[in-house]
Amino acid sequence: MVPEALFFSAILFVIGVVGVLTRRNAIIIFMCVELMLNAVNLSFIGFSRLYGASGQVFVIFVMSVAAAEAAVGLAIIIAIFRHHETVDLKNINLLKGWCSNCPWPNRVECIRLPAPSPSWCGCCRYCR
Amino acid sequence: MPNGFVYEFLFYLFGLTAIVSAAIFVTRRNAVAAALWLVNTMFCLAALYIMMDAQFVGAIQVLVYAGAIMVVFLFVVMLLNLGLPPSVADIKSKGARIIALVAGLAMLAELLVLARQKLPAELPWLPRETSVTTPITEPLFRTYLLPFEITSVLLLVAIVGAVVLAKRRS
Amino acid sequence: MHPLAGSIAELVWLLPILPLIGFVINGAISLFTSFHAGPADPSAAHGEHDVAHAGHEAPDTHDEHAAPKRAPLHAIVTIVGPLVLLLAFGLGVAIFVAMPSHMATPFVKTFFAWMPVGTDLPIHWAFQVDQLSVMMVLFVTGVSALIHIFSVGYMGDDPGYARYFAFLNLFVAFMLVLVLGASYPVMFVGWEGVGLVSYLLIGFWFNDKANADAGTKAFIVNRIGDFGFLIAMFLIWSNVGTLDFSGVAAGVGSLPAGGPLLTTICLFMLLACTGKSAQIPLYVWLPDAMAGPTPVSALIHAATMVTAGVYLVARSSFLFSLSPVACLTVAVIGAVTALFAATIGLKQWDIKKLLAYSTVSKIGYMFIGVGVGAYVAGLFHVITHSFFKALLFLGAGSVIFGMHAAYHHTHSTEDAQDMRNMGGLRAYMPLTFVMMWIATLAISGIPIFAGFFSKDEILGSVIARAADSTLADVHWLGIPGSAVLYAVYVLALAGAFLTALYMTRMMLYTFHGPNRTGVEEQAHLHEAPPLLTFPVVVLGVLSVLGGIINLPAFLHLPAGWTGALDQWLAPVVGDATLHVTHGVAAETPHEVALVGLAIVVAIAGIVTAFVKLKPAALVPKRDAQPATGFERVLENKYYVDELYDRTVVTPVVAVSRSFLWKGIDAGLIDGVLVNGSAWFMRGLARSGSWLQTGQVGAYAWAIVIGVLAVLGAFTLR
Amino acid sequence: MNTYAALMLFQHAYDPQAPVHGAPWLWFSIIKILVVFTVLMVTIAYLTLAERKISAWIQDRHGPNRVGPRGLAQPLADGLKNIMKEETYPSAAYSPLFILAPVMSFIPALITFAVIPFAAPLPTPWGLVDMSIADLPVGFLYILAIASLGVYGIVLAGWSSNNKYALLGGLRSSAQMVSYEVSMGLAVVAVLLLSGNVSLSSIVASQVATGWYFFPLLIGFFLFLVAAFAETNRLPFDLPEAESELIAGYHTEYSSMKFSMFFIAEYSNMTTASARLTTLFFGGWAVPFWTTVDTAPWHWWKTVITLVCFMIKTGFFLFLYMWIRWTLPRFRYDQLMSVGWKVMLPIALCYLVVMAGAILALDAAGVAPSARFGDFVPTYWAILGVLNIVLAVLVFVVLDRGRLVSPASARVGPSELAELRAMATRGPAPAQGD
Repeated sequence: MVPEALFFSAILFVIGVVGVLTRRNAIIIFMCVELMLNAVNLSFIGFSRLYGASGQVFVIFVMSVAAAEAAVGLAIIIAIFRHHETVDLKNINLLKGWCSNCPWPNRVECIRLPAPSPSWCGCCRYCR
Repeated sequence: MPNGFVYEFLFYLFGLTAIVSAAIFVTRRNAVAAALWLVNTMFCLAALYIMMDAQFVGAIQVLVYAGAIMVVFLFVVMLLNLGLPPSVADIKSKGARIIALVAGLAMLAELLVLARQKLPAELPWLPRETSVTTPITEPLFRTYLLPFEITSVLLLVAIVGAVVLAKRRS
Repeated sequence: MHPLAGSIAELVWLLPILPLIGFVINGAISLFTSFHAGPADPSAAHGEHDVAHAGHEAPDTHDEHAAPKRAPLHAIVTIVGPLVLLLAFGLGVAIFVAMPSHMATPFVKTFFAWMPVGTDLPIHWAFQVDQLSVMMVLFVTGVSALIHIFSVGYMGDDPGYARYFAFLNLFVAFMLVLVLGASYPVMFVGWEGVGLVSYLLIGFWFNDKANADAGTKAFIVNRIGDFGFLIAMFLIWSNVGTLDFSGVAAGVGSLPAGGPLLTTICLFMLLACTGKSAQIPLYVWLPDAMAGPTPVSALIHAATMVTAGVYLVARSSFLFSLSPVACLTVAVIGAVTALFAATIGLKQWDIKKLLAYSTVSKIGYMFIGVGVGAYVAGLFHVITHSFFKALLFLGAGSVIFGMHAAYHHTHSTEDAQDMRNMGGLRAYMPLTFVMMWIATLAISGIPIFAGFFSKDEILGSVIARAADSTLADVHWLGIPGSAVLYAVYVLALAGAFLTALYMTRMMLYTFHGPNRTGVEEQAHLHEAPPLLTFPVVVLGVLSVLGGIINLPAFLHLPAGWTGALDQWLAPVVGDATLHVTHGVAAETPHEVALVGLAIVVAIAGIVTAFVKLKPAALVPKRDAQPATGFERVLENKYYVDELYDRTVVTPVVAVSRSFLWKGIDAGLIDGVLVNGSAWFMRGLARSGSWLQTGQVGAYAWAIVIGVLAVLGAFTLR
Repeated sequence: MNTYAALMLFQHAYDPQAPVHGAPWLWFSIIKILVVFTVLMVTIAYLTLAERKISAWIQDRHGPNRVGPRGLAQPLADGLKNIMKEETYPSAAYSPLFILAPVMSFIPALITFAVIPFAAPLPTPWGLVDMSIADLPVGFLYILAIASLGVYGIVLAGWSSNNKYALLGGLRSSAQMVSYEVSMGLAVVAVLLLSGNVSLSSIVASQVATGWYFFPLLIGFFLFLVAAFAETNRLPFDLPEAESELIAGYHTEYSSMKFSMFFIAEYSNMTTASARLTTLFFGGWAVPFWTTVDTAPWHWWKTVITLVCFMIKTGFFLFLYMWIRWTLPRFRYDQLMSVGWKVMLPIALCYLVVMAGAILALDAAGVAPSARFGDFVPTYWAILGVLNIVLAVLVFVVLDRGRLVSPASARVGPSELAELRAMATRGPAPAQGD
């Protein structure tokens, strides 16, 4: 039954990947990641049928990591939601350093500007 | 070793149910419904684990994933009140979906090619008399003791991190 | 089963640990009270007049205007500092007592694997207890204990009192590691450690740039010598395969005796010795080291650390005795240094500098001794020298102490160390006067006193080796070895004459004649307190009686009285000594005549000084005329420092400044490598930032594409 | 080979003490499922009556006494009424989950019973039939896992009703159950330490051999009891349906049979929790002081006696549930959470460490190493019991003094009180920050 398990695992993993690629809701993407982890767990269990119980131990580790990840990740999502009132990842791009509709998409120039202008988005800390 | 028609039938049943549930989960617009389909997938996976002689892992799969992690997901969804109404069209455009599907299929093809290797013979099933937790104690508490202990630290860090992140600053 | 196994010698690890504990305690006190116990600020502590004393010590004593300010926790430091030394000395004595009268093999106590380098070089942290190391331990801890006691009185009012004792204790700890180490690397730890502490103590009053520079100079010059030590160690390891003393002694026989390899090893070791023991060409740091407190000069630069070179040669006697050429080099360097430093000593006015050159000269004698293969004679001189030179320095310290106190009272800016400002101190410091004369007679080689026996044994050995030894059989730079040895003898004899001369000169100018200190100051000149005079008296007694440990055979004393040190050290250096002298005990021809000659020379030196020098004609420093002619050359120490400055320091500084700094550092490293790489990376990052959209989806796509590529690569494999 | 298998079957057929195999096993399972389900349903129906009767008794009144003799047919009437009433579907509700929610709260409560051994094995001509529906090798973990699923029904009911009271009830319930699940799981790990196995039948067998775990694991039992009350949303922890605050909490929008199913779920949860308490701490079906009944060889009368014994024990805990419901007031929500996280969880963790240490120490000291699995050793049991009593005294008397359990005693600080009073006079204070 191990080849079948690996087959299921591959399909589930790919479904998780496609989910991550096609969704924008942070929580759903999170769930897709959990699905991918589960797919990998299935592989581990399949391999533990072939190579011994260590595979099950890895599954236990994956589960604890997933639990930790869920705790922290959901806390992050709550914090983001409080700030942005949304969990749509389209609107969450602070990693870029400035917001997408900022009229001054360059931090240096942003600092140099003399006074705040009403047209600024106010979402990056230099524009605010 | 439980083999034969019933066993295989159930194995395929659970596997296919898991896949179908996962597919439905990915396509649901409603976050709560999606989460429930994912729970279903996890149940089926727990059944698969038990059918592959990993009963302990099957039990904690239900306990941890379905009973704890997904409940927390649901909790957050409700806390943020995201499910109703489906205001955010959080599925990307058709073009993006098609490209993602193509990439997914490519990955699936690659994975299946890789999975077609010669596998060694399966190990014999455990005799019913032994406790199901016995076989994983040896690797868990001897071979991988250090990772196990580090996991506890990780969980502690996660707890503290979650509290700090989610705490409302006054 | 070694006879010492299970005895008190098992506690040998405690010997360096005891002073180390003292270091930790005193160092902690120093650290935690650092606000008060910083380096003495001469201008703050002594008003304007100490500015002129730059380079000289300035213990803050007898300030009549304010109660003397004691450093915090003064009492603890006072107790801990000397106490650990006394304990260590006691332990050393106990080990000495426990040792059997004749112990053929050393007792090596291994504590732990220190630097195991694969299986090729298992370096253990091990101590070796044998006759040589026990002897060194005894005199190091004994003399150090006395100097610690002296320091309690001398440095009592210094703000850095705790720091001072911390360093002093640390020094003794390292010195004990040096003498106890059972292998070259362990010894090297002590070797480097004493160098470090020397640097710290010379620059003890580091607020003054001259003091700090003197410390740096000592450190750098020592490092040059250490380089030789390292090379020698590498050569030994690559050729013998071990670095333990016993292992090297056993393995060195397989090397060609007298061959270039052994000579090279020995010469590199000699380089190390010249650095640590202040011999030509690396002696220049020692006179400058007088910038440190006087007890430091006594402890480090007269009694202990500078003898490390002699100890190294004696410890490596199994190497040196196989290489006659290297031995001759050692002897020649020692002889030349002895005479050279003695001539400089003739014209020094600074009492401590004079003693410093005297030290250089005397260590030259020791080098002659160990160079000609008379290891016991060299070590004997080490011990007696440590007695009388420590006595001289401590006596000089008492004098300076008194002078300084006197000048301090009158707020004078005169130099408290210049002999032209002294004179006639006999009346004010009778005890110091007597003790200093004892030391002078001892160093000059007048019979009965300790220096006489040790010096004559060295001189006699030179003649004995010149007559018949492996050294006499080889050629040194084309000159027959025996000729070289006779020349060494002549040089040493000349040095002995000069020694008597300049030491008597010092005594005359310091204690005899009229007093030149000044009328007002004479009222404040008086004997040093008992805490200072007690170690001086002890050392005086030892200077008189020190010779008893190795009386020469020609005195025909009853058995057991003569040659005690010879018999004691025979298991350690006996083989090497015999190897040099063709396997038979050395016989000095015309021994009594030679001894007589030496006595005559010494007395001649003293008499010459009394006849030629007129203390009454001397004027104080402020009125003195600049010297002329050869005197000026001597007063300026043959311009060796200037020579080194021109040939070594200036070019190195110039190259560093123009090429290394401006070219390599500022131009290449800063300009091209550091800033250039920053520019490069900034450009790269700018181009890369286009990829960073901030959209998680984009990153997920990047990951997926990467996974696809990796899996694809696996698929195609 | 086939002959051999046939012979084996044959032998089994005539050895009533050997486990039953093959097709008879399947039939027995089906029979057991049907019987247990039916009995459970009837029990639950009459538990509603019992609840009302007991409450009447406690409050000194009569309770239902019109339908049937002494009101015994009241459950039938209630059921009929619920079936006949109109089903309401709120227009704003998310109907798929609205319908699914009662089912999802009902099923976990029932299927937990599958692993609980409710009587001694029954010997039959086909072999020995386990008196549990499925004696899973991971029975204990199964209980924990299924118990953790009970929250879904409530949460989904609350959310899908699209009613803010219902949603609050659902949120409260999910937080509450997640919180107390941890303490519950930790509290019973001590049971595993003593029994050395996770299958429930072996836990019962160990208790038969060595004595009930109630005494040596007193604090663990108490923690489990409290957590069980919280898990079943019963008073004093019935926050999700707190009538005075949330109207009826998560089932505000439900009517007729769907509402009834939540009630059935609650009572079956109670039953299951009582059965779990019985099994884990009170020896399951074991009859006290009558070893003959509790051990092989089995006989049908032993099965009957142990079944009765099991029912009595479970009934006691059910009575305890009702007793406490009419005795203790409801906790405030923040008190509930702080008791769960600040009191229960630390105590459970420390208790686990202490017990594991004590067992290790006893093993090391050589106090009857076999006591855990084989024999009844009074010394061993007494030591552990006394340790528990000492710990209980420590926790409740020495450590507490108004600190440890104080989160439950509703103390409000002066500043908080002033704020509340200000709110009462002026309306809600302006939102601060954020």
